[in-house]
Amino acid sequence: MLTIDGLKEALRNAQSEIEANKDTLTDLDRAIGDGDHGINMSRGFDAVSTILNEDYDSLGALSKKVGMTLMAKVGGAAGPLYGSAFVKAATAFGDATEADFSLVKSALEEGSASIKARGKSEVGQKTMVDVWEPFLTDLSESDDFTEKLDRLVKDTEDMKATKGRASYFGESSRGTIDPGAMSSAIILKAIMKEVD
Amino acid sequence: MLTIDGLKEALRNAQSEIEANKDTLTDLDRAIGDGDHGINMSRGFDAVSTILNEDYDSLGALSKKVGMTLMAKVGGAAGPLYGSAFVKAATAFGDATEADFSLVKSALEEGSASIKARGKSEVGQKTMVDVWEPFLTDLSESDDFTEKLDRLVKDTEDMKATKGRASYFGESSRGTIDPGAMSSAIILKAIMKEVD
Amino acid sequence: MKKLIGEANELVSQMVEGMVHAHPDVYGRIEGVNVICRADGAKSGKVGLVSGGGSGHEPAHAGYVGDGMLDAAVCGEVFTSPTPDMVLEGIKAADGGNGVLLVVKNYAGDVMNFELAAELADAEGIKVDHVVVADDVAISNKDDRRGVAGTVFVHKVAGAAAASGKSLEEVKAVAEKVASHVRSMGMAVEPCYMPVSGKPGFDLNEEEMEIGIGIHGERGVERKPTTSVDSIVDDLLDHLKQEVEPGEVAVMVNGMGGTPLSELYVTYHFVAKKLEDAGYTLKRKYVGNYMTSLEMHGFSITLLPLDEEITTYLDAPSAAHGFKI
Amino acid sequence: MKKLIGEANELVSQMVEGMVHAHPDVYGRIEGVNVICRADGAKSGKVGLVSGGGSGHEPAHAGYVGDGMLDAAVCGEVFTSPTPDMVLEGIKAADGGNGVLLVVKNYAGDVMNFELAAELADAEGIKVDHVVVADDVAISNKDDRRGVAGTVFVHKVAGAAAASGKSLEEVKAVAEKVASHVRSMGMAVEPCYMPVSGKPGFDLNEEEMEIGIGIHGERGVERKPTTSVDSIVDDLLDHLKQEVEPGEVAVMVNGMGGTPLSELYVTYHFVAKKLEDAGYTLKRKYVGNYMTSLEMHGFSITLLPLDEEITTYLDAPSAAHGFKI
Ligand SMILES: Nc1ncnc2c1ncn2[C@@H]1O[C@H](COP(=O)(O)OP(=O)(O)O)[C@@H](O)[C@H]1O
Ligand SMILES: Nc1ncnc2c1ncn2[C@@H]1O[C@H](COP(=O)(O)OP(=O)(O)O)[C@@H](O)[C@H]1O
Ligand SMILES: [Mg+2]
Ligand SMILES: [Mg+2]
Ligand SMILES: [Mg+2]
Ligand SMILES: [Mg+2]
Repeated sequence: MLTIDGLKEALRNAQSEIEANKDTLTDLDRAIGDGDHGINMSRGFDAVSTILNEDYDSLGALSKKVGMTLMAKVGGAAGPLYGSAFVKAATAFGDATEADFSLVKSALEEGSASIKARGKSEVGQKTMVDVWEPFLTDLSESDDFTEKLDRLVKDTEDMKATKGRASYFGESSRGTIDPGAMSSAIILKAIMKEVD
Repeated sequence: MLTIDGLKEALRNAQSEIEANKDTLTDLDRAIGDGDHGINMSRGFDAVSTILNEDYDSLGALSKKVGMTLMAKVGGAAGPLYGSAFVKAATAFGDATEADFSLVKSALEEGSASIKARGKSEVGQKTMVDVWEPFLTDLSESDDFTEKLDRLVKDTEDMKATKGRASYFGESSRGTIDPGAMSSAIILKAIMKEVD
Repeated sequence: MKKLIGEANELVSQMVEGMVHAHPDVYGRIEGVNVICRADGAKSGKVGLVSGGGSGHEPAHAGYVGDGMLDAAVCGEVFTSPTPDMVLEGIKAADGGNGVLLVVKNYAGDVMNFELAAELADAEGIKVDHVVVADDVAISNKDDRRGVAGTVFVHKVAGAAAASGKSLEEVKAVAEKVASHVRSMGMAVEPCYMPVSGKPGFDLNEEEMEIGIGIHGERGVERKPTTSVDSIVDDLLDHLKQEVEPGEVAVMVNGMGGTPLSELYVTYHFVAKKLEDAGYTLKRKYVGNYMTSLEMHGFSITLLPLDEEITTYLDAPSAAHGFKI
Repeated sequence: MKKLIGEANELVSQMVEGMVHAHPDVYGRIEGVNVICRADGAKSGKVGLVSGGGSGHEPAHAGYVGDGMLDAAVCGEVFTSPTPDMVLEGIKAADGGNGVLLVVKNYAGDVMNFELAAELADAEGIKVDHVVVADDVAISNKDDRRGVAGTVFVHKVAGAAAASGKSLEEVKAVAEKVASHVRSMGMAVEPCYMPVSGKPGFDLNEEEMEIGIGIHGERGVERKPTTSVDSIVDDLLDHLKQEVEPGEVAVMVNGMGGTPLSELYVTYHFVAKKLEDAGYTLKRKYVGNYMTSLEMHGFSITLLPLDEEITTYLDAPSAAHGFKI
C-alpha cells in the first residue's frame, strides 16, 4: 500500500537521491545535451520538498501539487514532462488516501502516457520514455524494481538518440546514458520502495 | 669610417637581429607593456630593409628615409621615437657620404636628444633613453661598444619605470629589462660595428 | 571557470533587475517574475509579441523588447526554458486585446512550456498563437532543427508587422514566412561555462573547433582542426547555400558572446566576398552579438531571402536595445 | 590561443573592409589606409572630429564614426597606435574647413603620433587642436593615467557639440570639460590574446583576477583572488568615489570584449545599487561593449558628472553603430 505519507517519504528520498546525483545528471546532460539536467531537477525537487510539509486529503491532491510544482520550477524539457506525469497520475489516484500495487501501477501508466503525449515521443528514442514505458510493461509486484530500473537506464547507453537535444549528435549520442532516464529511475525507485 | 653602404649593412644586420629577437622583445613588452614591441620593430625594419635597395646620395638622405619609414611603419611609442632619432641624425650627417667616429657620435647624439624631446623623457625612467644617453656619454673609439651596450640594457632590469606603459606597474616593473632598451642596443651595436 | 556574477542562482533575476534599472524608459518588469515587458505596458489594439527561452543568449530575448519588436520576453534560468506560469505572465503583459503571438525556438522544452502557457492563456480568454523557429541547418532532419540566430529576424519582422497594426493572423503569416525561409549555422573555438556547475559545455584542445554548435553550450555536430576563418566560412556557407537560393538576402554574422567584434567583421568580410561571388546580393547586413551563448567564442551565419514585405519590416523603426533602428 | 581571423597581419585591413562593406550608408574608407571616415564625407563648415588608436578596442573607434559623433577613426595595428601619416589622412578626411579636433588617449605612442600628425596637418594649412583623455584612476599619478572607456563620452559629447555647429574652441572646451571630469577603472578575470604573437597579455591561474587593467592586454596594478562581482564592484567604486563627488552622473559598465552581456547587467545591478546608496543619482546609464580589449573577460566602470550641457549632448542623436541614439 502506498499511503500519503509513503508518497511524501518517496518524494523526500527522490530529492536526496537527486541531490546526491546532481553532478552525474549534469555531466550526462553535458555530454549529450546542455548540461543542466541535474541543476533543473535539483531546483524542482527542492521546491517539492517544501510542499511536503503541508497536509493533503488524498494521493491525488498531493500528486497534483507535486506536478504543478515541478512544472513551475524545473523548466527545460524535464519540467513539463515530469509535471504532467504527476498531474496525470493524480487523476488515477483520485480521492484515494492509499493505493495498492495495481492503483500505483495505473497511476504511473497515466504518467507515462502523458510524458509520451507531451513529448511526442516513443520507446527507443533514448529518453526518459525508455525507462517509464518498459518498466511498467508486465510489471508485477514480485519484480525486483531496482534491478529492472537499473537495467533500463543502462540500456539507454547504447541507443542512438532521435528525440531531445541528444538527437543533435546522431551516432555520437551513443555511449552515454540518457540523463532523463537516470532521473526517472531515481523517482520510480523511490516510489516503488514505498509500495509495500 | 661609416659609409653609405656601411650604414645599409648596419641596418640589414639590425633587421636580422630584431627578427631573431622578435619574440624576446615581445615577451619583455608583454611583461611590462602591451606585448607588441617585437612585432612593431619587426614590421618597421622589414620596411626599412626594402628601402635599402635604393641609391642614396648621402648618409643624411639615407638616415632621413630610414626615419620616415620607421615613423610610418612602426607605430606605437617606438615609431615616432626611432623615427625622429634617424630624421634628426640625418641633419647631423648632412650631405656627407662617409662619417668618421666623431660625426657618427654627433649624429647619434642628435638622435638621442630627439628621443628625449619627443618622449619628454630623461635618463633613469627605464626607457630606451637609458641606453642612448649613457652609451654616448664619454664614448670613445676604443670602447668595447658591445660590452657597454649589453651592460646598459642589463641595468634597466632593476630600474623602476616612471615613463611609458611599464610605469603603470610601479614597483613591479622592476625585474624585467626594458624592451625599447634592448631594441636600441641592437640598432646601436649594428651601427657601431660598421664604424671602423 | 570565472564568472562575473554574485550568487549563481540569482544571476537571472539580478540581470533582469539590472536591465530594467538601466533602461526604465524601455523596460518594465513583472514583479517577482523574470519577465521583461514594455515600460509603457501592452499597447491596446496591437497584437502582442512574446518570446523568450533560457537565459544566457543576451541580448536575446529581453534586448528585443521595445517599440517595434517584442512586448515581453520571458527569461528562464540559464539555458533552461522558462516554465508555463512565467510564459503566461509574459502573455498577459503583452495582451492588448487583439491576441498574442509567441515566437518559440524549436527545443522540446521551449515548445512544451510555451504550449502549456498558451493553453493556460486560452483558458483565461486570451487569443494566443505561436510560430516555431528551426533555422539551424547543422541538423539535417528538419523536424529536429534548433532555433538559433534566425529567430531575431522573426522578432524584428513580426514586431514591425504588429506595430503597423496587422492582425494576429497577418502577423503570424509574416512570422511564418521568415521562419520558413531563414537559415543559420554556427561554430565555436571555445566553449561557454555553465554558471551553476562551473563546467564548460564541451572540452576542446588547443587545436580543435566545433562546427554546427547550438546556442546552449552543446558541442557541434563535427569536431575539426582549427583553421583560418576564411575556410571556416566556406564550410558553413556550403551548408547554407544548399538551402538558400542566390538572390537578395539579409545576412547576419552573429557573435556567440565571447568573440571580439574585430573578428566578427573579419568574418563578415569573408562571408560577403564569398556570397557575392556565388551570386547573392547582400541587401541588408547585420554584424554583432544578437543570439549568444554566454562567453562562447565563435559565430554563426544567418541568411534570410528578402522580398519587399520582409525588407520593409526589417527596416522599420525599433527602440529595442539589441536592434536599434 | 584561437582567433577567428585570416592572416594575422591583415586583420585590421580586413576588419575595416568588413565594416565599410557592412555599413556603406555610414562608413567610407580612405583607399589603401586603415582609416574609416563618414560615407558622406567631411561636412562643410562643421568642426571635424577625429579619434583612433590601436585596433582591438571595437566598437572603438570606428564604431563611433557617424552623424553626431566622429568624422574619422584611424585604426592602427592591434594595440599599436597608428602612424602620423595615417592620422593625417583621417584629419584631411574630417576637415570641413572649420578646423579639426583630435581626441587622443593618454598613451605615449598615441600622443606622439597624433601630435606629429597635427604638425603635418598644420603645415598643410589645416587648423588642428587636440584633447587628451586620461580617465583611468587605477594609475595614481595623474599625468600617467591611461585613456580608457571614458573616451567614448568625450566622443559623444564633442561629436554632438560639433554637429550643433559649435566652433573648434567651443568643441574643444566641452571635450576638455568631459575629459577632465570623467573617471574609469577596469578589471579582468581572463586576459586577451595578441593576434600576431598568439600570446596572452598576462597569465592568470584559475583563482586569480587582475584589478586596474588597461585596454591593451596589460596586466592590472594588482592581482587578487577572484571573488563575487559584488565585492569587485566595491573595490572599483572605492577608487572612483574618491574622485567623483556624489551628485548626478552618467555611469557606464563597459565590457572588455569577452564578457557575456548577462554578466554586465548583473555587474550594473550591483553598481547601481551601491552608487545610489552612496548618494549618486544615475541620470544616464550605459551597459555594453564600448571600449574593449579583444576577447578579454572583464569590465570597467566609468563615472561622468553631469551638467545640463553634457546631458544634452549625451542625448543628442547619433548614427554611429556603437552608440546609436
Ligand atoms: N520529447 C521528449 N520526450 C521525452 N523525454 C524527453 C524529450 N525531450 C527531452 N526529454 C528528456 O528530458 C531530458 C533532458 O531534460 P533537461 O536537461 O532538464 O531539459 P533540456 O533538454 O531542455 O535542457 C532528456 O535526458 C530526456 O530524457
Ligand atoms: N616617453 C618615452 N620616452 C622614451 N622611450 C619611451 C617612451 N615611451 C615608451 N618608450 C620606449 O618604447 C618602448 C615601447 O615601444 P612599443 O612597445 O613599440 O610601443 P607601445 O608602448 O606604444 O606599445 C619602451 O620599452 C620604451 O623603451
Ligand atoms: Mg538539459
Ligand atoms: Mg608595446
Ligand atoms: Mg536546458
Ligand atoms: Mg602598443
